[in-house]
Amino acid sequence: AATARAQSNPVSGDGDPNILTLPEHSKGLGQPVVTDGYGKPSKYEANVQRRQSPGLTQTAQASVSFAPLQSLFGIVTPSGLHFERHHQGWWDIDPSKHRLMINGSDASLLKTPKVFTMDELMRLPSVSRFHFIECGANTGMEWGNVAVPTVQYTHGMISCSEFTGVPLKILLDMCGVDYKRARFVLGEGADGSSMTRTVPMELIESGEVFVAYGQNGEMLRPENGYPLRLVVPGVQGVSWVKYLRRIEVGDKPYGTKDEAVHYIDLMKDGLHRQYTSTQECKSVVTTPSGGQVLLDKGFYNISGLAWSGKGKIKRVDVSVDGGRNWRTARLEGPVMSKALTRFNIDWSWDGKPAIIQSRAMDETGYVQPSYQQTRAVRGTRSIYHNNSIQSWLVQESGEVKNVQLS
Amino acid sequence: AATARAQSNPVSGDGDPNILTLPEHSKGLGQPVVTDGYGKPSKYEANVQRRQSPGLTQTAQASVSFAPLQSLFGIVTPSGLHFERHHQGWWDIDPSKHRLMINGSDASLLKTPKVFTMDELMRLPSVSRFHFIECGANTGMEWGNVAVPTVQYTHGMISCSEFTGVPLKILLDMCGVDYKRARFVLGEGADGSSMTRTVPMELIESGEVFVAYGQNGEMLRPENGYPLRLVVPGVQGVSWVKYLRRIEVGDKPYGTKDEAVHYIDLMKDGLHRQYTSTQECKSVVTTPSGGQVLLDKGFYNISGLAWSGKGKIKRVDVSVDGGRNWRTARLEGPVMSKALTRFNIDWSWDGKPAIIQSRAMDETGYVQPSYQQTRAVRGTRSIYHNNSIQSWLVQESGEVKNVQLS
Amino acid sequence: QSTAYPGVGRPATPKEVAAWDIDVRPDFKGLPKGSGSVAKGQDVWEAKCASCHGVFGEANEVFSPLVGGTTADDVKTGRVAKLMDPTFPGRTTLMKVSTVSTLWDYINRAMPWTAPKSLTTEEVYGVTAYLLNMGGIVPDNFVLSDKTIAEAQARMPNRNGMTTDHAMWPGKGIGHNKPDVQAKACMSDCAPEAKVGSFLPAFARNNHGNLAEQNRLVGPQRGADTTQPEGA
Amino acid sequence: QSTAYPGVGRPATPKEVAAWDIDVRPDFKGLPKGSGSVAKGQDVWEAKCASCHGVFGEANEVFSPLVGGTTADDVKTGRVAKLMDPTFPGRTTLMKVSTVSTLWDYINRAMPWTAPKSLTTEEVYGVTAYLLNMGGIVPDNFVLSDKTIAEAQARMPNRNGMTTDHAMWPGKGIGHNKPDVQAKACMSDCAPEAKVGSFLPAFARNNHGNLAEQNRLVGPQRGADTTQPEGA
Ligand code: HEC
Ligand code: HEC
Ligand SMILES: [Ca+2]
Ligand SMILES: [Ca+2]
Ligand SMILES: [Ca+2]
Ligand SMILES: [Ca+2]
Ligand SMILES: [Ca+2]
Ligand SMILES: [Ca+2]
Ligand SMILES: [Co+2]
Ligand SMILES: [Co+2]
Repeated sequence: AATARAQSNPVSGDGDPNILTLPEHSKGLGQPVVTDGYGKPSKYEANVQRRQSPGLTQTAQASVSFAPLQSLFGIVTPSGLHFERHHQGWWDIDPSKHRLMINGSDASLLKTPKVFTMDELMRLPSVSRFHFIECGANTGMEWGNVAVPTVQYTHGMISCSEFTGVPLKILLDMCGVDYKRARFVLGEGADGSSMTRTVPMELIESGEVFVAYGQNGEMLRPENGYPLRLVVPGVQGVSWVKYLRRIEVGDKPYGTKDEAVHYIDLMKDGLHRQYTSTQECKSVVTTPSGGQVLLDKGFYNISGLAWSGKGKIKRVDVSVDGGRNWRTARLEGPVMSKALTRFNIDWSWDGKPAIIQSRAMDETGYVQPSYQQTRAVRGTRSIYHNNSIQSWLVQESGEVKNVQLS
Repeated sequence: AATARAQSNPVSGDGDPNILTLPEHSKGLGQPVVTDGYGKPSKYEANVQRRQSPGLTQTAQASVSFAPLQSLFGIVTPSGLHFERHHQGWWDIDPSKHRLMINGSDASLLKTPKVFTMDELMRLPSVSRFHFIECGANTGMEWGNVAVPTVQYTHGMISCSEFTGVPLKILLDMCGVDYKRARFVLGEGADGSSMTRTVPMELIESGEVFVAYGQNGEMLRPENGYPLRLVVPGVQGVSWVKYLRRIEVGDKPYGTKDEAVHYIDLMKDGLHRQYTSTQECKSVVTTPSGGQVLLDKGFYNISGLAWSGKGKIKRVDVSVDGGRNWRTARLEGPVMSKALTRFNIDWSWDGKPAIIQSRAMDETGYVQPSYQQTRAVRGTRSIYHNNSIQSWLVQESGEVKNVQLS
Repeated sequence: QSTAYPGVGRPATPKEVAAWDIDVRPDFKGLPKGSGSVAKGQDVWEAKCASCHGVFGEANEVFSPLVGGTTADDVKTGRVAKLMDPTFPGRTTLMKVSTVSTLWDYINRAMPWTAPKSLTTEEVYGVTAYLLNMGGIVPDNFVLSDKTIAEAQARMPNRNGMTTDHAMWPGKGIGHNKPDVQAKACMSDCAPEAKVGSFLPAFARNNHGNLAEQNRLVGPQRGADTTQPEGA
Repeated sequence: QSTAYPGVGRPATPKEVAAWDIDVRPDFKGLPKGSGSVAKGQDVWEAKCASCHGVFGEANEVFSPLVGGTTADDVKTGRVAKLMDPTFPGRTTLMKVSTVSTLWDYINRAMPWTAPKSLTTEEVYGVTAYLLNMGGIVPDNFVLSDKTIAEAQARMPNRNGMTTDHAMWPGKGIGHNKPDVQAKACMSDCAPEAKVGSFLPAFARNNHGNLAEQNRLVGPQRGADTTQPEGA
């Protein structure tokens, strides 16, 4: 049978041998403190790894690894499991030699171009904020049809961390930027691809954008841009430039490779939408989800993640009958702007086939659409910005499948 | 000189060679995705480790390691740096064999004693919440006088994580607990020490206490109780029983070894306070802090942590003149009940000696006291619950010292 | 302003700005003076690019093609006809990119893949010219330079293929603010009986590896053993 | 109630509860029947405990002493006089613990250190009796049992040494709710000029290892090189 083996919980005879016979760890001396000065997960958690989707990319340096959402709790993504997206490979850069330059597309756009060391940046007023980062191509493989089996591959190009850094506004102020004319900002990385992306000045003026060195309490991980990256809340990950070496202010957008060849969304009429940056409201059930096998009938906690690039999540509804009827889920606090929000809802599974979906709504009132709705407007070739409602089919065997409804 | 070497930021000649000569990582191909399926910090971060305080304990299995607060950002403690406190060593327990039993000190206190597997617990309604955990003995070495050099050792027995698990109330309800008579709860671990601690039923009834399997998005780390620990927000860490195997409800407190020999607070009159569980409001500046050397005069962001076992932090004030004058710091959101709160405040250092302090206030209106105030009431032999205001002396050399004022 | 943060930051020198300010915008701001012929570009291409992108930019077995899918007619209209054909599978670089500045900037900063920023300005001009030539956009005798680049850009096959008529730019000046897809939050009797329209075919069951090894060994679930047929 | 969560949890069997429910409360609820003499306890002690805790419970060079610091007078008053002497440095277990139940419970669950839960009930009774005997609490011919344990507990030297007169129990039934230390949040001209009263002596500078290696290599600070004298 496809049914997975649940932990035995027998009552035959006197009871469970795991109770009646004391385990070794109740009868011995364990390991000392600082066995690891920097600890690691249990050996029983070895299946919880980030992974590549076979065949998705042609090289492993211009590629992606997906976070194992099916195994995560709450909203914080462990930094070791943060999804990766590199364009020309990742580096472990010596922070003592890293510099951030700020300049203008022409000299008239600011008073003084400046250079900052990491030491200096870390002396400036800092903010610490929780935000999700989602690749614009997350769920992109699913635009046309079901292509991958698990939520790791359908939605795993998203992670959420507490980032710490300096509001970019402070740095631009120090350079004397002419905010009237300089309405666009270019972020540039120090890696081989020297990734460049245009960001609207409005997001800097609001105080939201910051240059981050901290992630989940420690420094950024090398795979995520150590020692400095741009944090652009609500905007697709490619704009969160890693290994950030330069910020330029300008009076026009830059039409960079990742704004003119990639991260452009092909519509039905053959036009590409350019400068699509916002990640619209979206959600997904992570437990249960594709590729899992439920152990038994009975009670389950349906759990998932919701987010919006436009602010806070207001509500998440869950359906277990493929979208015919919906119930509103509990949101775990804190519900933060442009951060993941964890939702949970009770479910008693009667053993019959069930189709589980979640539908998020954000504080602007925007409602996450169905595949029918997104495809009606955008077709199936966009690659980017697929925020359609995800369906998981729980079969009688307990095995859960990624499906799309017709 | 004692002055540390800052990153060079020269303007001599044409400019900084770190800019003029492109670094290797701007001119080559980096490493592929999934170099590590579970990533790790940069090699330049190797100094950021948890550590033992030399001579503090007689064995390394009944001991403590301290989190490096001087190097942490925001409020999330990276799980690899979470402080450790073991009583008979730590274990990596097979979760398929771990059980949780719920029983009564006598049979009349509940309808049915029950056993749960981990599979089953993880099917129940879950909550995810950020909470600090602080050892009751944190800052205990400093009751009498300055004893240790850095904030890692003065305050490093605290960490803050997003925990995920099942409210204990749900489990007690399933057993049919008689809440009228059962006013105390015993938590018991499965390690050699089988740690036992009494918790008041009020904290279970409020819904606050939960049995956690998740920490910062993944499972608990083995050092922190994998696969199950009790989360008792606001209460000293020893009550957050690790490797939780059993919950007993009773009508009296249990007077366990860690309630009758340790974690009792010796007062001036020779009496020990028993059942002191709450961690009162406290704060500490982590940057700058003892053992550090400031690089230069000029602007600094003073940053630190505040927390209260009784609710939310309302305000944090900072003094740079040893408590004569105070300014109110910025609190980073979200400010959550019984969680760490990060505060920041501007400071321009003129190069003269300065004594930096922080003073937190919680939503009950309680104000963190000075050493003079705590000692006047509690003397200097309590070991536990030292929440006095910490002082750091910034010397003209830039070197920062742990000091206490007379 | 900078007096607010004494001791932090310093002016950049002109040479420093020159060393790092390499971006080239669609209006050619940032483009250094210089030139390169198609012929010179072909030499660069064959020496430094063809190994990955193919002798004719058609890619080899590993990399996506840069060239192909565009027609002389596209060069006239500025719209790539194949993009309007939903059955056409691939999308080459030249089918998508609307600006020569983008190619110039990207080749200059990031190519060749294993030695980015190693090309001279002349090589970048030349190899960009050669790419455009392979795409039928400029003639064999074309010399791409800061003077002729606007002319080349005006012939890009997809130059009229971009739209900013959307609500996904989080600032002013581009697009608008009304989301294109509008859904409602119906709560009961919303949709007809659900029918599954797409799922992974049985032969793809194990394509992503054994899912039993990609799920935690404890919890409400196990991972399906995809080395076995379903239900086995 | 349990119908709310079908399929989750099951009743514990009596044998399962017996296997794990080992706690013993101050009112001796949970204490199994049985007994052990001081003499029998001495054998257990010397075989299984003395190596760590010393032949007389005085500890060896490594472990804290269990016995010592209490007097015959303390046994009468139930208050350990040495706890009232702030100059007395150490605090042994018997100076602090007010309940024999606590010792019984802890030895039963956690000792010997490397083989917890290996003692028989009789051994626990005996070795607890021997501990009390070394502390001058029970006589040489004492037999500790479920019958006599209350009597022994009534002789504990610190049995009157505990107070719950505090606000640090987060429930009802113990203590009160008014914090003992009351501070005010003065904002200006609060304290007299600060004077440093305590700091680490120079000889202790490197006691915690080189602090240069315990701080990040980048940021507003470095760690002090404590292998060198200050200012060197
Ligand atoms: C060793 C392999 C290799 C070599 C040599 C190489 N490239 Fe590339 N090229 C790549 C890869 C891989 C990408 C995709 C990078 C990414 O996805 O970010 C790429 C991308 C490009 C692109 C952008 C295509 C698109 O649609 O995104 C252009 C244009 C390009 N290369 C031109 C060149 C030129 C011109 C040269 C020689 C001067 C060159 N390449 C040499 C591997 C190579
Ligand atoms: C291998 C070393 C070792 C052996 C053998 C050993 N102990 Fe212990 N004992 C310890 C350590 C270490 C602790 C402290 C544990 C802690 O801090 O949680 C301790 C704690 C205790 C305590 C509590 C003391 C206090 O103040 O917390 C008692 C009582 C005790 N042991 C009794 C015994 C008895 C009785 C035996 C023999 C049956 C025994 N020990 C054998 C190492 C040992
Ligand atoms: Ca520029
Ligand atoms: Ca009991
Ligand atoms: Ca400086
Ligand atoms: Ca807009
Ligand atoms: Ca069951
Ligand atoms: Ca109370
Ligand atoms: Co991306
Ligand atoms: Co503790």
